[in-house]
Amino acid sequence: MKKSRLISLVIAVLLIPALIAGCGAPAQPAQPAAPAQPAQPAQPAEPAKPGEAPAEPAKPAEPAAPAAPAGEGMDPAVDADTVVIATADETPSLSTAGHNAVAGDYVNTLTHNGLFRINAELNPEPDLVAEYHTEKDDKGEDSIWIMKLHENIGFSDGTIMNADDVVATLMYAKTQQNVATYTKSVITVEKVDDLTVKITTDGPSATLLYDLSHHGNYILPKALIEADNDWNANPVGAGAYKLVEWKRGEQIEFTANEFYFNKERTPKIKNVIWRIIPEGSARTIALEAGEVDYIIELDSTSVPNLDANPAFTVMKVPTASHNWLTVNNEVVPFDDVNVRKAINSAINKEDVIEVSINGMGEVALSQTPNGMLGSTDEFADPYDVAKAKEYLAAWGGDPATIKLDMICSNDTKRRAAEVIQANLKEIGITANIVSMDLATYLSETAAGNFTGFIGGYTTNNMMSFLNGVFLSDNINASNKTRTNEPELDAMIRESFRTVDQDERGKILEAATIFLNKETPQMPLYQPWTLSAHKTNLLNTFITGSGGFWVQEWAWQ
Amino acid sequence: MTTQATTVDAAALTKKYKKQSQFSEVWRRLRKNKAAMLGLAIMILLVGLALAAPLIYDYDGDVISQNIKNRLQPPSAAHPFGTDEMGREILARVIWGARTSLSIGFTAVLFALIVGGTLGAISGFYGGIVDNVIMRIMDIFLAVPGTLLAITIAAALGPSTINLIIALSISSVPGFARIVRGSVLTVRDVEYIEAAKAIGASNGRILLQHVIPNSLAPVIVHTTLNVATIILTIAGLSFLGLGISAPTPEWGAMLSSGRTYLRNASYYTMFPGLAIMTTILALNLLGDGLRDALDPRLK
Amino acid sequence: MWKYIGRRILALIPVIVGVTLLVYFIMSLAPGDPVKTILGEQATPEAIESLREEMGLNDPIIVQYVRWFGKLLQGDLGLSYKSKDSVSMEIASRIPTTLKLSFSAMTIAILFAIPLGIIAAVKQNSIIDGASMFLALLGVSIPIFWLGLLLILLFSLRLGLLPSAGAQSWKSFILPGIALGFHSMASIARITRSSMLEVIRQDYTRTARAKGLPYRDVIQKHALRNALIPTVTVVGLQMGALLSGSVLTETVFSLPGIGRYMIQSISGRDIPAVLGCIVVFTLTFSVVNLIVDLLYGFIDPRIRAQYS
Amino acid sequence: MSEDNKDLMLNIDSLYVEYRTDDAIVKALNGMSLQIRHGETHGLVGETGAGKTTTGLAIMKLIPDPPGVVVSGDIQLNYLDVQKATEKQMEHVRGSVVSMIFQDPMTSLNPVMVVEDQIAEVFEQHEKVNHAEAIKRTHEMLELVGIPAERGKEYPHQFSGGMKQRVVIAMALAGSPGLIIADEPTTALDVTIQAQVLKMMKDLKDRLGTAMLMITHDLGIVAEICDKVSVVYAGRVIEHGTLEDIFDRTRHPYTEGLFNSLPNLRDRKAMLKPIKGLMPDPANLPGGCPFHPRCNYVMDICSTERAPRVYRTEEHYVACHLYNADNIQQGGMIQRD
Repeated sequence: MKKSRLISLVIAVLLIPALIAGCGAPAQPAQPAAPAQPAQPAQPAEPAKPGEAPAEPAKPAEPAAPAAPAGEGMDPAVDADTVVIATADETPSLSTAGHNAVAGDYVNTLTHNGLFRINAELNPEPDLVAEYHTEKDDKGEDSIWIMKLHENIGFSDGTIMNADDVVATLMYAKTQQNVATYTKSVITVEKVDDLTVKITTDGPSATLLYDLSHHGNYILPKALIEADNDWNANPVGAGAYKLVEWKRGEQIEFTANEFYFNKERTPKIKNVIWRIIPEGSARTIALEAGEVDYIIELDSTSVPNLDANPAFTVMKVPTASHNWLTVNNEVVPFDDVNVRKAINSAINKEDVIEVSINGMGEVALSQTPNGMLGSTDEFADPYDVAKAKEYLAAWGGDPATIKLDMICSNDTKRRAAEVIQANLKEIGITANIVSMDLATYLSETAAGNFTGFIGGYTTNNMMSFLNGVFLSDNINASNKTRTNEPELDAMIRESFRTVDQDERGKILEAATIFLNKETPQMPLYQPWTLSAHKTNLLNTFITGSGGFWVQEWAWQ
Repeated sequence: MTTQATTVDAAALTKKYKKQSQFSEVWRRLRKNKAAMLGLAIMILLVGLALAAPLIYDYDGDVISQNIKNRLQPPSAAHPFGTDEMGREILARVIWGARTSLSIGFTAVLFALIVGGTLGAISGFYGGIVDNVIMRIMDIFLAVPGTLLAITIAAALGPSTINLIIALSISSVPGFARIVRGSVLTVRDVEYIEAAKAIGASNGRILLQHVIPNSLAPVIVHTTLNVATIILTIAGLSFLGLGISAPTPEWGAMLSSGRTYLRNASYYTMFPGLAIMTTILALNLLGDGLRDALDPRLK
Repeated sequence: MWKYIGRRILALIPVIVGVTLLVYFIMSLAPGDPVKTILGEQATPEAIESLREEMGLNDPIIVQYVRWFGKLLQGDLGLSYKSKDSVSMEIASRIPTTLKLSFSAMTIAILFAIPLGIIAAVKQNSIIDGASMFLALLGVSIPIFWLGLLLILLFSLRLGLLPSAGAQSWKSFILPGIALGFHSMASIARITRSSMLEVIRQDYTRTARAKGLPYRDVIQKHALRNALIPTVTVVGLQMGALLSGSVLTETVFSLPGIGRYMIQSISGRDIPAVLGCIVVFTLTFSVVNLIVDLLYGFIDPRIRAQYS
Repeated sequence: MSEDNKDLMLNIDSLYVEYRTDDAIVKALNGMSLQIRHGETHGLVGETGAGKTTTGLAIMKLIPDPPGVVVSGDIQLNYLDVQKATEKQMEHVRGSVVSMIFQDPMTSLNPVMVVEDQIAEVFEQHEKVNHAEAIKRTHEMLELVGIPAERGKEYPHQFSGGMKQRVVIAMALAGSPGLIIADEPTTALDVTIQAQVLKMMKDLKDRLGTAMLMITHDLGIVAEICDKVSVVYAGRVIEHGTLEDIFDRTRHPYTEGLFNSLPNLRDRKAMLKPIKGLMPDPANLPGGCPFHPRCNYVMDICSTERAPRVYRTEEHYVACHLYNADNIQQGGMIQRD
């Protein structure tokens, strides 16, 4: 009997891989009914060239032929009234001012509106505001902003917005730590009449309109602010949608806000379900199985499979998210520009993109993101090992003495670091990879306890990028290279006060060139925002900062 | 043997002989258990592979260095287990992974055994307040399911091999303390210990010479099975991203990264998974066999 | 009996204090700052400092702990650092998922394990015995998360039968239930078999057969109940394993349960949330153990006699 | 066997039973033969390990399989061929045609079931009565064995050893079987209790007219209760006869040895003469007569050939090479006292 048991044991163990090997063939449960159809009728938009990115907001080509709505094995009953969106991260909060998370920004944008919004070209445009102008203060500077609201803006609880709500909201936002930085330039907010407010800033401000577009400044009803409302339970705003239910960790359900003010932009799909599926391949499987209609964060490994399937459309949009290898500019020898440039030139960024994000991104050469006002690659070093060795020679030290520990807080970063590790070996530098969880990584890097790390920064305008990443005020916080250049600080501050766009562009470009010469960190790539949806979901588009408007989507 | 008996202390000889025969008896019983022998054979093979890993694959060359052109190749003659997303040989990483898992597993168990065993022995032997204090503290540790405790500690300490060993040891200590205390209590009051006390043997001596050898059987069994649990926990922690981090080859971490490629490269998750299962299976077979062999009454 | 229960519940208090104190200190010692985690990469120094102050993180750890424990005594688990919502509420909204998961896992485990164990024992050394014990051995050896991946691969990806993520309907709990329950099933089947074998050899089983009872009745009416005592012990212990396993299972299947919440909270250094989860897990584990002990008494009159 | 089997309750003929384990084959019964008439009390005497309990279990068809295997032989139980009987037939027979009282009352009762339910099962099983009726009958049964009916609601652990054995006896009698196999029913009890239980069994047996197979190693009990006696050695009857035959006209050297091992109350000066050596290992039985290594009268033939039965009367026989049809009547060479 023991013998028979042993034999069955061995057989069973051998059977498992055989069983799974059978499963190894790429299975496509959502294969469209007619595979003979010309492949890819709905070719996703090719990522726009970096320079012209904002001009044409990667709008997917209209599906040429009505693609099969769903393949076999998929839920055939498409509910025309509902769209299910899958996302990786759950918002920490439904409040507008209690968090500063991208995951929260998405849902705030459903339920709330700001005075302004960031349009597809990454510029602020009026949203709740019907018209606005600036006035000169006593110093003769353009620091007074008169803004007039649209009439009859309805909050989702049926009340009508007026200037008091705006005043209360902005004053409230100033007290909220997570978002207070977005009202830093605002000194006073006053009610002029029921529909007009007067905002006074600390001098001319190029950032105010961007700031007012931030979810932290989305307008809330004054009565609820004063009543100390629980925004998670009752997130009343003037958005196109309103909350139905938040099932923590699972999904958030919304339905159209019947009081939404902008009749031209009323939602075409009534219900929105926002499902949280943290794991990338699980999100793809859910899309293929028909459980969800739209994936915000598409896992890059899933792109080939979905691209090949006409039932789904993959959108690859260049983003302003800038990713890099940061070195601590205060630590020897990384305080030497030649060492930094040597490392920068030694990194094969194409390889990094290939391994780290499966090729789904653009090489970043400049110290600041491409596709923004003032972006330029001038004086930025491309991948060139010979040049790297020259820089090392110019430095004069022994590369073997350089100790670089690259902190990585996730697999994507780790994969990038592994490529860099191999690249640096070729110029004689030994780099180690250190893993840390996100919390430790954020604390340690902010405190300057590192030689290097793989990191990134996402923003929608050059000013706030420069401010966050390179302004000396933000050392021990977001300025992790610990760059401390008064000349640069002055340029950044000047840009803030320069309302004229051309003028501001010149300053920002000068700052970028300054940084490219200094090379405080080693830019790696700007990833594409990858998203995917059923091809019969129309009017989907994504801005360079990853924003989108669900209310404009429609089922075919 | 008996011919030398005249020149050797008879008592010592008897003792030695008794020990030997006890050992050979256990071994005889174990050898008859085919499943246990299979487990033992697999373990010997795994330990052998782990030790010989550097001879088979070069760590820097094969295990951690990448070869992007070769990424995600399915199993073939050139790549018996296929390659991963960095183009590394999965077979090489699985073999080196054995080294990682086994060394951490054994080290952690050893720590836990020493600490838990000592605490349990002290607790059982002295009784009273000492016992009470130690066991109440152990109760606190036992009140949280072991893996959860390990997860919390590992997460708080941050991912590194040492921290992982600490987390795993701490969560295993109470188990050992309990087992050792239990067996100490059962042998503590047996007559020969009374006798040893009567002839004035010190407590330490009694503990070392009488109590511990007699607690061995349950401890050996628990140790074997605990290594299995710990290896499983290591893999689980690494899977959650709280254990061993890349590029160190570790089975759970490999499963975690392979998960992304589940769809088109399922072999990637297959082999580390099989490796974990085989190891745990072998340790369980061996542990069960040892239990039967060491204490036939328990069968 | 009530006195016994009361005593057991009282004994829980020091354990909860100990466990939470332990975890509080571990979490406080951990590198990483909750504030920086909440504010993210874009945090400014002022925002970090004022948020620290607001959250009371500048006080000594022991003060923070006592403050937290004071709230616990009032049944309040405090506010989550991350969401600023009540931890009790956060946990309460996730408990149903974890309960459904554990329940389906335990149901699957018990439903298969006990018949399997009984058949294996009754047909000792038969092929059925060998097969089921091999299955059981496999069960204790296979890592939950790997089994989970295999199940997703087969049933979600290849066959497209069952959902791979989320907690949308009862169907969502089948695969996680199997993945999580398999290990427990194995342990329970093994113990059921061995205690059944033990019981079958007992004199009273022979007496029952000598009465002329059909073998099936002998097993069901006489042997099973006696064999249940060790089985119930293992079921209780398996609850601990299920709680631990739920962390992995919820991660693999993207289930919004307490396990995953705890992992997220740990990585966000959200100490109140972690402590809340630990308290819930510890209480559940202890209560299950208490129930197991009471079940002994229910099953075995000799043990019942000791309680009163 | 040319006997008239009509009034036989039980007829076992040349039964061979082995226990086959990984280590060895244990030959428990080696040609066991036994006849019991209706209403008769039959003593089965022998040392521990002689195969007495196996005989009892064989009759019930309850030999644990594995490892037990009935190699050959017949068991006729009241016209039923036990070897050929199906499990279903045996379920009907057990408890109603034949029932068995096991040695240890402490472990013979299910610890998690109240006593009356355990007895009531017999009524429910064999008389197909409902539970209430079964309980009523159970209470009568309990009173019959001297236990107050209300104690039926208690669990076995609340009973003393003697009480438990009464419960077991009540259980065995409940189905009014034609044959009760009592396997050392009093061994585990205190001496005073032994006597009470034994007396009760005897009374009940007489009252109900049941045949009984009394398995025991205690010759005192045999003398007390039995009509016929079979002496077993190494799984085989080596001497059989009426009580008087065995006690007063002992023939076999082993039977003689058993008697010599008893203290003699009538002559306390007489030396105790225990049988030399030990029971042979049933896994490794000596060839020929298995008793020969211990026998004081051993001859060459004893180690090579098994002894055939030699009849002294129609009832009384021995299996021993010392005897033949001629000398068996005199029994001259073997003397007791």
